[in-house]
Amino acid sequence: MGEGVPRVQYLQYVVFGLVTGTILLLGTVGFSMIRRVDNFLNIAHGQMVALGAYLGYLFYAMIGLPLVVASVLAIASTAVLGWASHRIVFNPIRGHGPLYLLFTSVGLAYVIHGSLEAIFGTRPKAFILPEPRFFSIAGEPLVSTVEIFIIVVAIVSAVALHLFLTRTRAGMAVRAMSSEYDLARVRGINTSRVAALVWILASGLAGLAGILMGIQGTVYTDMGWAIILVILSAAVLGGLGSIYGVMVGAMLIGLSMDLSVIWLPPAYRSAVAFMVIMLVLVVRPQGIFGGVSRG
Amino acid sequence: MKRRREFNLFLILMLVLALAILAGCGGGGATTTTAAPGTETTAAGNESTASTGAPSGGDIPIGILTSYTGEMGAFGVPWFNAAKMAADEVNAAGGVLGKQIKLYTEDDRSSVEEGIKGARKLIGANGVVAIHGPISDILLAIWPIAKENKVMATSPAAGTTKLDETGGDYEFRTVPSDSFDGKVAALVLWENGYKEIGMIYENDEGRQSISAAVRKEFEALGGKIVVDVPFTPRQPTYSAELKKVASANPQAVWLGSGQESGAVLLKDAKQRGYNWKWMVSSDLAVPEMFDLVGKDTLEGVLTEMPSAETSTPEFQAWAKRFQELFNAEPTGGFQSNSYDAIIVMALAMEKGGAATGEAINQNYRDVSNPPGEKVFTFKDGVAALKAGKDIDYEGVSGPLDFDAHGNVTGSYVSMIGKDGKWTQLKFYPASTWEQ
Amino acid sequence: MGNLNLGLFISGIVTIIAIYGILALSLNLKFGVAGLIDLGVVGYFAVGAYAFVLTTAPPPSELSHYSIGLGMPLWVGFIAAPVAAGLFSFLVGLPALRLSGEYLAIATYAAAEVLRAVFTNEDWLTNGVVGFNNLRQPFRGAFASGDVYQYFFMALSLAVLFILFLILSRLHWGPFGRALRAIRENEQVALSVGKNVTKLRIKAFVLGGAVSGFAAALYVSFATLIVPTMFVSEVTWTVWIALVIGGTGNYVGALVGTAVLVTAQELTRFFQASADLASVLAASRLIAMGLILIVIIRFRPRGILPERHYVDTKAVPVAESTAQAVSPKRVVE
Amino acid sequence: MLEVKGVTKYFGGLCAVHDCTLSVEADSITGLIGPNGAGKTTLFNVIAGVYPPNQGEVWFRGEKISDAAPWAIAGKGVARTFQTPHGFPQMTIMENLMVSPLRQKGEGVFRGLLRGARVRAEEKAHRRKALELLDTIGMVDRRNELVVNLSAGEARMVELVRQLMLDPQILLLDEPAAGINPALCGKLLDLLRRLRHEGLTLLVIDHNLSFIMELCDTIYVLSHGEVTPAAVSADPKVIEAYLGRAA
Repeated sequence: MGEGVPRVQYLQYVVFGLVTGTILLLGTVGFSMIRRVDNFLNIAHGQMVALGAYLGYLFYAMIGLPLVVASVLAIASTAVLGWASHRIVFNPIRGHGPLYLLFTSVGLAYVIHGSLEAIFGTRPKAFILPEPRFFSIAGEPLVSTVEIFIIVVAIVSAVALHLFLTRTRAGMAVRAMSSEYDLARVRGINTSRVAALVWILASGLAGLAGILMGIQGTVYTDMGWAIILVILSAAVLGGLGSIYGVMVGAMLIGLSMDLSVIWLPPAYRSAVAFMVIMLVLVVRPQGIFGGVSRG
Repeated sequence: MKRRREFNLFLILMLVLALAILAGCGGGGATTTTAAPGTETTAAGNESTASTGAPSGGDIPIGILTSYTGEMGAFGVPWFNAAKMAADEVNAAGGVLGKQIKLYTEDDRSSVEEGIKGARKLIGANGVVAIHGPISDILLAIWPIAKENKVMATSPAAGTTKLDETGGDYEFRTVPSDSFDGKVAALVLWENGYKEIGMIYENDEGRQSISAAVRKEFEALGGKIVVDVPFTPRQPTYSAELKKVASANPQAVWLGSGQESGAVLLKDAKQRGYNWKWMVSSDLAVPEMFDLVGKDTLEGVLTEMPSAETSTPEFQAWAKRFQELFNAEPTGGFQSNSYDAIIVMALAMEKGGAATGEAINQNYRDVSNPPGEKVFTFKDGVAALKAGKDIDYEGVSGPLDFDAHGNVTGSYVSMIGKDGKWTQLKFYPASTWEQ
Repeated sequence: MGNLNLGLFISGIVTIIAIYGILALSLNLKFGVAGLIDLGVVGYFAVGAYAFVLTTAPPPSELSHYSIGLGMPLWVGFIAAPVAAGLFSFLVGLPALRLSGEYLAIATYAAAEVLRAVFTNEDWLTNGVVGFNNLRQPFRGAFASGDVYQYFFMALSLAVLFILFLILSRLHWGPFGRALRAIRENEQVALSVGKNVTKLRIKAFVLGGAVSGFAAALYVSFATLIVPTMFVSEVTWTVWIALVIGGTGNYVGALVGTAVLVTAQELTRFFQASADLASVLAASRLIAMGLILIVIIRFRPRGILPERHYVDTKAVPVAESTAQAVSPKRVVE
Repeated sequence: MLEVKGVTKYFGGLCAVHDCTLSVEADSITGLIGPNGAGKTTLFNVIAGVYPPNQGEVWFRGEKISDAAPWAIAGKGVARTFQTPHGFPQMTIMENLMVSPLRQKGEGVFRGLLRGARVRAEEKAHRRKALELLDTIGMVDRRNELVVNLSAGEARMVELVRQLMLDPQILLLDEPAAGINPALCGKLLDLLRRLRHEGLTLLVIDHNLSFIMELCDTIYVLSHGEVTPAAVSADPKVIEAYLGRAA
């Protein structure tokens, strides 16, 4: 350790930011896809992250499956539950307008949160992984295997999502629907099937984000509320509906939160995300990369 | 006009509320005997003692107001269980003044507002003589209501320094004030040979007052605080905060936090390869921490907590009973403190000859402070009292000697993580803190 | 054997209903009437509460961290709370009200969260996480018995609620409320009839904020202490859920929703059965709250008491009424 | 009275209105016709201040209004109706009308609360006027119906009288006859003519040729974002020629 080279220290904060950002990215992309396709802010999306983390814990730590198998199962179950929430809870009230959908999602968030507490109890949980190794530069531990794992998984998922969206018919239908709902319908895209696909994808990604959060830290019942706030910030920064915009937004939020510690008291770390969005909303309401008009 | 209809609706609403209140007042003096079926306290069984019906004739209602959900949600059940164990033992020994203790419980959701509502419900609808269980902020909020209604308010864990000089009247706590906790932590660190430490702690009331005490005491001992980092609870990662600590290069690091954040932080540190000597606050001195972060991470980690000497036969006997009842480690997590609070209450009522909050308030010092015959269980205490002797209850969380403000000067143990368990390192009797 | 005192329990619930009712009134003005999606309810509430405490708390002692404590009479606090809450609303509203819909929602949410971080971390202002306790209560000295005082405080809260209800209702049916509803209904058309939409929105926003300041003053007096954890976003959601259940756009509905929600939550206390299940039941309260919200929106989206419409029943001058003979038949599209 | 000088408006890369110049004389009824998508409504929105023009200016009674906010332009006496007459859907017809008058004193928080004599007098006067206007379209008895429940034609009539509550000097009408049945259409024509005689200037958009020609003194043709440079007299043949050429 010792008094390291300052530049290396900065680099380390960048690594932290990348980890925070990539996990956030997975959570935010799905959030903004749902926002585009069903046109509302899905507050329950944060609970999908928590759900993924708890299911991962269930399969990995409680049942004892290998991590990869447990993760796949958890992601799949989260995806199915997300789809079910779309079918059972949100679809029937589509006509009520975005605000009622938003409040329904708040209701759903409470239901999921309460269910997690009832089933798993209020004690925090954690994934116990083999001891990680870390790589050092100039004597400073720069990045650990766990962190590399998280970043790689997140980037691979993001690239896979990109390929899916650009190279497959279903993916292109999703994109078409995200950008022009009515147009997509006119062009004969089966909007309800595409919407279902979006919910499955979004919830699955949220589940993955939850597992990664669990691997990195602990799994606790309030994590859904904590993460949705940061997801909102990242989504706004990237311009709510633009899929690639929010990816960049998530990375920027992650970096700004972790880099802020250099200058600000760490206690303000989470507030930094909100200061960023307030600034963005005041200066450029459509987000940095969004082409969406405000309102 | 519609406006008038709205107004009428408003009046009806107010009227309904008023009627509800009148009904409430009317019912105030009545003694109803509709206890919820199947929830009676039984001395032997493992059955629950919580109930929310009205008190039945011969029972002494005591309220357990604690956090089953929210930030402190992890503590509610253990505290309740420990209190229940105490109540069961009291009842098995013939009860207090021939009456059985009956526990009613409410969730305060770790929130001041819910705490107030829960306390009002316990006092108003259950007629409890004492409320036990809340953390500092909530204890402070319910204390005036309790005092007004001659109901004792106690806590197994409210360490707030705000009560150091003000509590004592219808308020006592079986945990020493945070200022002691900090003293112990500083002393343990110093005695283990660390001269330059870093501090990292959650930015909340409890940890802040402990950290202030650590700082003050450690510097008084001649040590140096090289870095001081408060952090926001419930973040997914604390890498950046740890980096701050690392750049100051401390010999050891004191961590004050709850389980969630503490686990994230310890794991993060491990992942980053920071092999500091850790000393963690007593919130983390629970067996569950080993499940959370793995036993390797906690190997050699120091902690301290208020406790009686754990090697005594009395403590061992209690620990065994606890283990049998709940299949859980009795140490840590303020379970012993919760147990003791109920025993002191029962003894105080026995001594006062009345099952009331007033009796508890007047006698809790008498039964737990010297002089008097040292007793370790309720049964022995009652026997001694009946024999006309003065008693001094020695609890499982310490000697339980209360000052004028309801504070205990606790005895402590320092512990170290070893092979997936917290093991006692050294016992610090209460006399350590005199002067 | 303790004495039952159901009045204590019930007066507590009613006081909480009154305090949250005021918040619901405030939100109904902002959202139900003016259509502004404000997810920062707890922010103005917190500002009002701290303003009340800082104006009335005694000057700081050596041990405390805060630097302001004006030690003024409580009535000053009751003025300072709404003024400060209104002022903060203005500061938030000025930039945020340029945004609409969900962007406004996110901006206000963010403002409240940043504010809580500030209240938690800036010891010099708020005494940080330690906060203040042992706060004075209004007119406490006039009552020998705390039991009687509970009823007085409840009555005081209800009185404040009632006065604010009258004020807001009167505004609602007058030109001010009409203009706000018009903006909510159609911003473009409201602009075309010369309404300065931004200015009216800011007025509603500030007035709503000030109203919640009264709730804040009562709240901290009721709790007799203040700590930043009292001002978490759950307060915002509770008020929103109460309003959606009760009926947006209807002030009575807002109060009914609050009463229903709080009472339902308190009634669940009596369903508790056993200790091992206590935490499960505590969690199921969250589930119940969520389900109520989902079900209400699904089957009764306008709430228990939907918005009412102004009905003009005054006599029409004779000259006009004769004209109905020539009124056209209803034209079918 | 109203001068549009070289107004150009782009949306993204699309030019909706190109270098449009026209003037509306006081006390006249001026028509603006053109096929769908010709930019008529965009031009209206530019005049009403909804969109600022990319180029050019709009002047009203010797005052430049193209940089003012829509509500301020309405306040100067320029009223407009909308192509889709939603109005304030969840408010009654009466309230739709009562909301309109400019600079209501009761819109202040304190005056609205106290409702002193002046506010009451103002309300009374507005109500009287609203009833009169409703009478002219024969809807006095239906004044407590919600606007959302009206048929398209009724809504259009309400839209018109709602804007008349503003006491405007010029009224821009966006397809006032669309969706109105022939019987009502005659009534509408009578009303518009009467309004002109009472001193109101009108600028009317419609693609219903016969309606425009029956009503207007002067007609402009707008096609593909460009307005014909000069006013054309209301000669059917000329119009047809123009439209034929444009189409």
